Amino acid sequence: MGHVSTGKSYINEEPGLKSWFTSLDHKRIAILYFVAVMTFFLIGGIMALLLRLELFSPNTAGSVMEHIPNFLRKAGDTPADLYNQVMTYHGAMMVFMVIVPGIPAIFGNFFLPLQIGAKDVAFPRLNLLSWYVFMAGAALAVSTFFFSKIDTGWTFYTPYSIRSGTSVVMMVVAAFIMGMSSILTGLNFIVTVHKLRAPGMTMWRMPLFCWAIYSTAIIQVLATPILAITLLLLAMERTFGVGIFDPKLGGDPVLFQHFFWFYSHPAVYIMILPAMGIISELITTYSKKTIFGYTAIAYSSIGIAAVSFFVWGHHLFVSGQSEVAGIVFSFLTMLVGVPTAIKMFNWLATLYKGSIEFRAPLLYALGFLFLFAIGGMTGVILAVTAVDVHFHDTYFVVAHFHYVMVGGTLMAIMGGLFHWFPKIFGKMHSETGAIMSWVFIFIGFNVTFFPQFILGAKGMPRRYFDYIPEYEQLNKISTVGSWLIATGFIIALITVIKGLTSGAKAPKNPWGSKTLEWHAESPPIMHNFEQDPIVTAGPYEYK
Amino acid sequence: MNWLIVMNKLLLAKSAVAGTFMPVQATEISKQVDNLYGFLVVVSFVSCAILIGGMIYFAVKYKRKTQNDKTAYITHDTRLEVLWSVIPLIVFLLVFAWGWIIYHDMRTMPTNALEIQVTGKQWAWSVDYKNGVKASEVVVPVNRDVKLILASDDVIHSFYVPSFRIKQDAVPGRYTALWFRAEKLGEFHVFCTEYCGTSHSRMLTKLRVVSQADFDKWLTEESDVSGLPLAQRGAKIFQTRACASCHSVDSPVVKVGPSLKARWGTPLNVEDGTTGVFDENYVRESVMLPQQKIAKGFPKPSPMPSFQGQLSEAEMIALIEYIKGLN
Amino acid sequence: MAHGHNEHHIMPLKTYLKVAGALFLLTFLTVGAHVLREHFEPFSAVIAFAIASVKAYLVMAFFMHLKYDVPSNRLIFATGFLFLALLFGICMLDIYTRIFQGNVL
Amino acid sequence: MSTSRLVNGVEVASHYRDANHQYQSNKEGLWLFMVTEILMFGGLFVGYIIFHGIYPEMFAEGARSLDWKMGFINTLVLIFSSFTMALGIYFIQVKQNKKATIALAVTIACGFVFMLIKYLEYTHKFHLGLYPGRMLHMHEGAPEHANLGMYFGFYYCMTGLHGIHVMIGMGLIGWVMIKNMRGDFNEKYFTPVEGVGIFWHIVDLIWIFLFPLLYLVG
Repeated sequence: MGHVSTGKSYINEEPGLKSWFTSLDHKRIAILYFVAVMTFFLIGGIMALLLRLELFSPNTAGSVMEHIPNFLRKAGDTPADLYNQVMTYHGAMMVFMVIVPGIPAIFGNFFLPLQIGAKDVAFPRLNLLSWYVFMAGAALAVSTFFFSKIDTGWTFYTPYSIRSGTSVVMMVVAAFIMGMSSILTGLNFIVTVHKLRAPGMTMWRMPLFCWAIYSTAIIQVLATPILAITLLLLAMERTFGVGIFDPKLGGDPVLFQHFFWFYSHPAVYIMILPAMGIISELITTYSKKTIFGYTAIAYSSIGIAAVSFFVWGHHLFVSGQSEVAGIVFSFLTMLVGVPTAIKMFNWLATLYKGSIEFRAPLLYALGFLFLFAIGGMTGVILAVTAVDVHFHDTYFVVAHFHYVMVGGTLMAIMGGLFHWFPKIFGKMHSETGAIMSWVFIFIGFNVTFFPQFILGAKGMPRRYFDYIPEYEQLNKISTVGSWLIATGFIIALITVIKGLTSGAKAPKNPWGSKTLEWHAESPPIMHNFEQDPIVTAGPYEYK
Repeated sequence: MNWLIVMNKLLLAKSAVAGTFMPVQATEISKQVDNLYGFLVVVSFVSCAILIGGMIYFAVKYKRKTQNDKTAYITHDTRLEVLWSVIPLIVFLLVFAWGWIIYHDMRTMPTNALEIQVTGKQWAWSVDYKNGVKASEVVVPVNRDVKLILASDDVIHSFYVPSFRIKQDAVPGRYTALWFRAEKLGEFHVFCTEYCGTSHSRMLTKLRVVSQADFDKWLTEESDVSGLPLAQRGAKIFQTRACASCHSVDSPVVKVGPSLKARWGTPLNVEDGTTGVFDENYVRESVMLPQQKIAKGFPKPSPMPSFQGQLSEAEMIALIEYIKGLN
Repeated sequence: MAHGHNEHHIMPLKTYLKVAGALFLLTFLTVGAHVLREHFEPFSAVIAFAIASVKAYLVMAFFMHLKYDVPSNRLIFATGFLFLALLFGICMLDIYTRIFQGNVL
Repeated sequence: MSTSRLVNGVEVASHYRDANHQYQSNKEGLWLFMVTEILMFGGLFVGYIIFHGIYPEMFAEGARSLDWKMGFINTLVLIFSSFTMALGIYFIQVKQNKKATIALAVTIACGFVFMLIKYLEYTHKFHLGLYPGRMLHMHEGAPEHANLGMYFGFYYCMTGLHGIHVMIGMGLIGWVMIKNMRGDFNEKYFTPVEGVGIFWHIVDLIWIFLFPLLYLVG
């Protein structure tokens, strides 16, 4: 690109494995997160396949869980117990160890400073510390596997979690520790956005990915402390029988649900907002067109972050919450639908009169729009009190949140990965491989989860180890779909590995994108930019 | 106007969609829920069609032709943006209000309803009628308001009848309630929908809707079990106490606890290494104090609840007689 | 960075002494009100928390220098209390409407 | 990556423009962290108030077993320590670092006194068998309310978590005190002291509300 590169980059500037684990560079820390999160994703994914395999047919024919080797089992665990454990690990790992840290800690860490023209995040030491804290929590969570396991579901509802004979306290402490990591990351990003923007990079010139990460960070800081105290109280409850959440001792299990969802509903937006940020980037880049309604999308990120704190009670419509509270929450939930709709229409309008290039990231972005439209609308269905009474805790809910979390967040992660792969690793990946992975994941996803809407409508409850025969056919289809998804991810993995080992050297800006990270070398040097950037225009000036 | 035609079409589509894939509509409420759901599905379908259809249309139409394609520079359009904020908002508020009306009906208990006490415990429902009849399934008369008062012995359960579109958590430490008025005769599934441990997925029972005459007959018959032979009485207790959710009786398959098929009189290996015989005293002890002698290979502590103080001696004898008969 | 090079505001020692004095005084006042609480019922709790709030304000404004800090930091700190109020408000809404809803049970 | 340079006697990390830039960023990070502290303790307060509303008599019984005089002394001790903490920063600002060290040392001493009184209170409770939750086992008489353990659950949770914060705060003050003795701070650079100070005031702030909540209102 008419520019002499020194060949130095953040990857090779400091040699040796040890330098990676002590590095304060935000890009290296992002890579550390990337490796860790992808490992947990693999484990969580295997668990998911196991669950689907179990549900391939009703239990009369015997259970897949019987084939789990003995050293992984607690004495006396029935197949149903094993299923419940796998179900819990799948949920807890995917939530706390994959999707919540996923985009912010990997892509946020890597690209937030690059996109706003900063040399690093505000607190590099804290950033590295967050990774270690996260790993400590994750290690503790995984180690429950070698103690009494955990079978409460990722929601830890009392009083079941008080009575369960599994390592609930350990898991709860692990989630607490990972929560601390999440808080520190969020705090770091907020200050980075406030204070480290390059000269000329006003808030309203920030790429929308930064707005999304910023909104997410606000939720992380404000919501996670409540989870922390809730989990501590649960640990107290188990060790001392304090009775705050235990009805036997005069406590209120519904209050636990309030406290839990005060965090966990906003956490849903911790999972999806950054994904929306990535989609904004992908759609403008590959349609070579400025984003439609920049201000509206930015405000809607903040709007979603704010309203997300007011809607948690829609998880409690049939829990014994009062009718008044149910109505209030249903109303407020409707309000969160509006900024989401705004985003969807703005992305659509961005495609209008663009010059759309069908690369894998764009396909992932379109896949996102497709799946998120379905996930979002079924979300509205579930927010309507009377209808939710029927659908609550059925497979309809399972399908809905997978459409949002997997169809949304995971599609965005994959799209972001192939979009930024040349920037992160300085090598080009195979376009065919990336597109093939999309085909399998997209089709597989719909085959897996669309039947679950119907199962839910027919009344099949979630977290069921076994089901009545009339649900068999749809379950079979769903299981077959899960194999397609797995194939897609294997293709993606091969594509990534091949790109890493034998990819051609990536140019600075292979996709012709306008945001600031593409002005840095591929891969970027230690301090990101050769010369401190000065920003004079908005992020998407495709004229 | 065109709008009217569109609205009319939507309403028609709605009633066609209502009930698609849904279980039988066995109550008035379930029809209302399905109508609202049908409307939501149509709205969802329309909005997905706009979004996804638009997306595919644009993607094909504006496919990149050359590397130097000129693109339009459109930053925003306030009128459009207001439009697609306000229209969804109106739709959302509409369905919210509609949902509220039905939800309010669901949550408002009728007066003069037939009250039945339903208690969840790991992992069975027990149903108590006013006249003292205890059952493991819910039997109700058709076309009559029925109010279920829910309670739980241990953890949270949730009482769900898909065909009635009703669901309510049974929360330990307090009472919750739900009501319905069944309009169809027949048997309907009852599921537990709040995760409650090992046999959560087997915490099923039936809700049987019968005519008023059959209901009265059933209630008297049930209250008059003392005339039955011992083993039949035992079978009844075995059923009402939901022993069958953990112990199989017709095959040696292990559900949660040991199968009782052809078990009587066989030698016994206790988990602590001692041995014995599966006899009257062992059965009695296992029912009253399940943690005492856990059969080898089964979880410790045993998930079996203690029935101490819940079963009378007469009932215990009947139960033992029934188990004897399984050989 | 409203303060330019003069970023650290220095409060005179006298102000610290005054604030500390006020805090001690208010603490005695709290205890005094507690001892004489029979005379104040049913407002004794309100009085105790009103005094505590004044004390909290003094600590935040002067000891924590929030009075002289940039507005954004004041806003950030206030957000914490705001969201706490939210959690409290809605939990109370549920629990109290649960108690008073006659039609369910 | 964090290489740093010296600007006017202040070490400035390379990703900051100048000392003030760095200072303002650190300060904002600190305040954000304090928000999480407030929210975490706040969750406990919300739980306490809700259950106080449900079981007022039980809470009154629990509060009667506390000695408000102990709480009162501790309040005074903490307020005084907050004052000396603020003085510590003041003295660094006016270049009297020796006096600052003394002020910080007094603050730590106050922390010790606070923890000592807490220790006495705790051991007294243990002596009476007033443990949290199901471990509650009064040696004399029986509790009037069966779930009195919940009150002590809250009591130990809240004061315990607060106590942990006091100890962390003491450690942090010790750290900045040593740094101050080594001459790491001057009137231009004392961000760690300020941060630790804000943390310590938060600890004080929480106690200002805990005292009436646990000891007085009950």
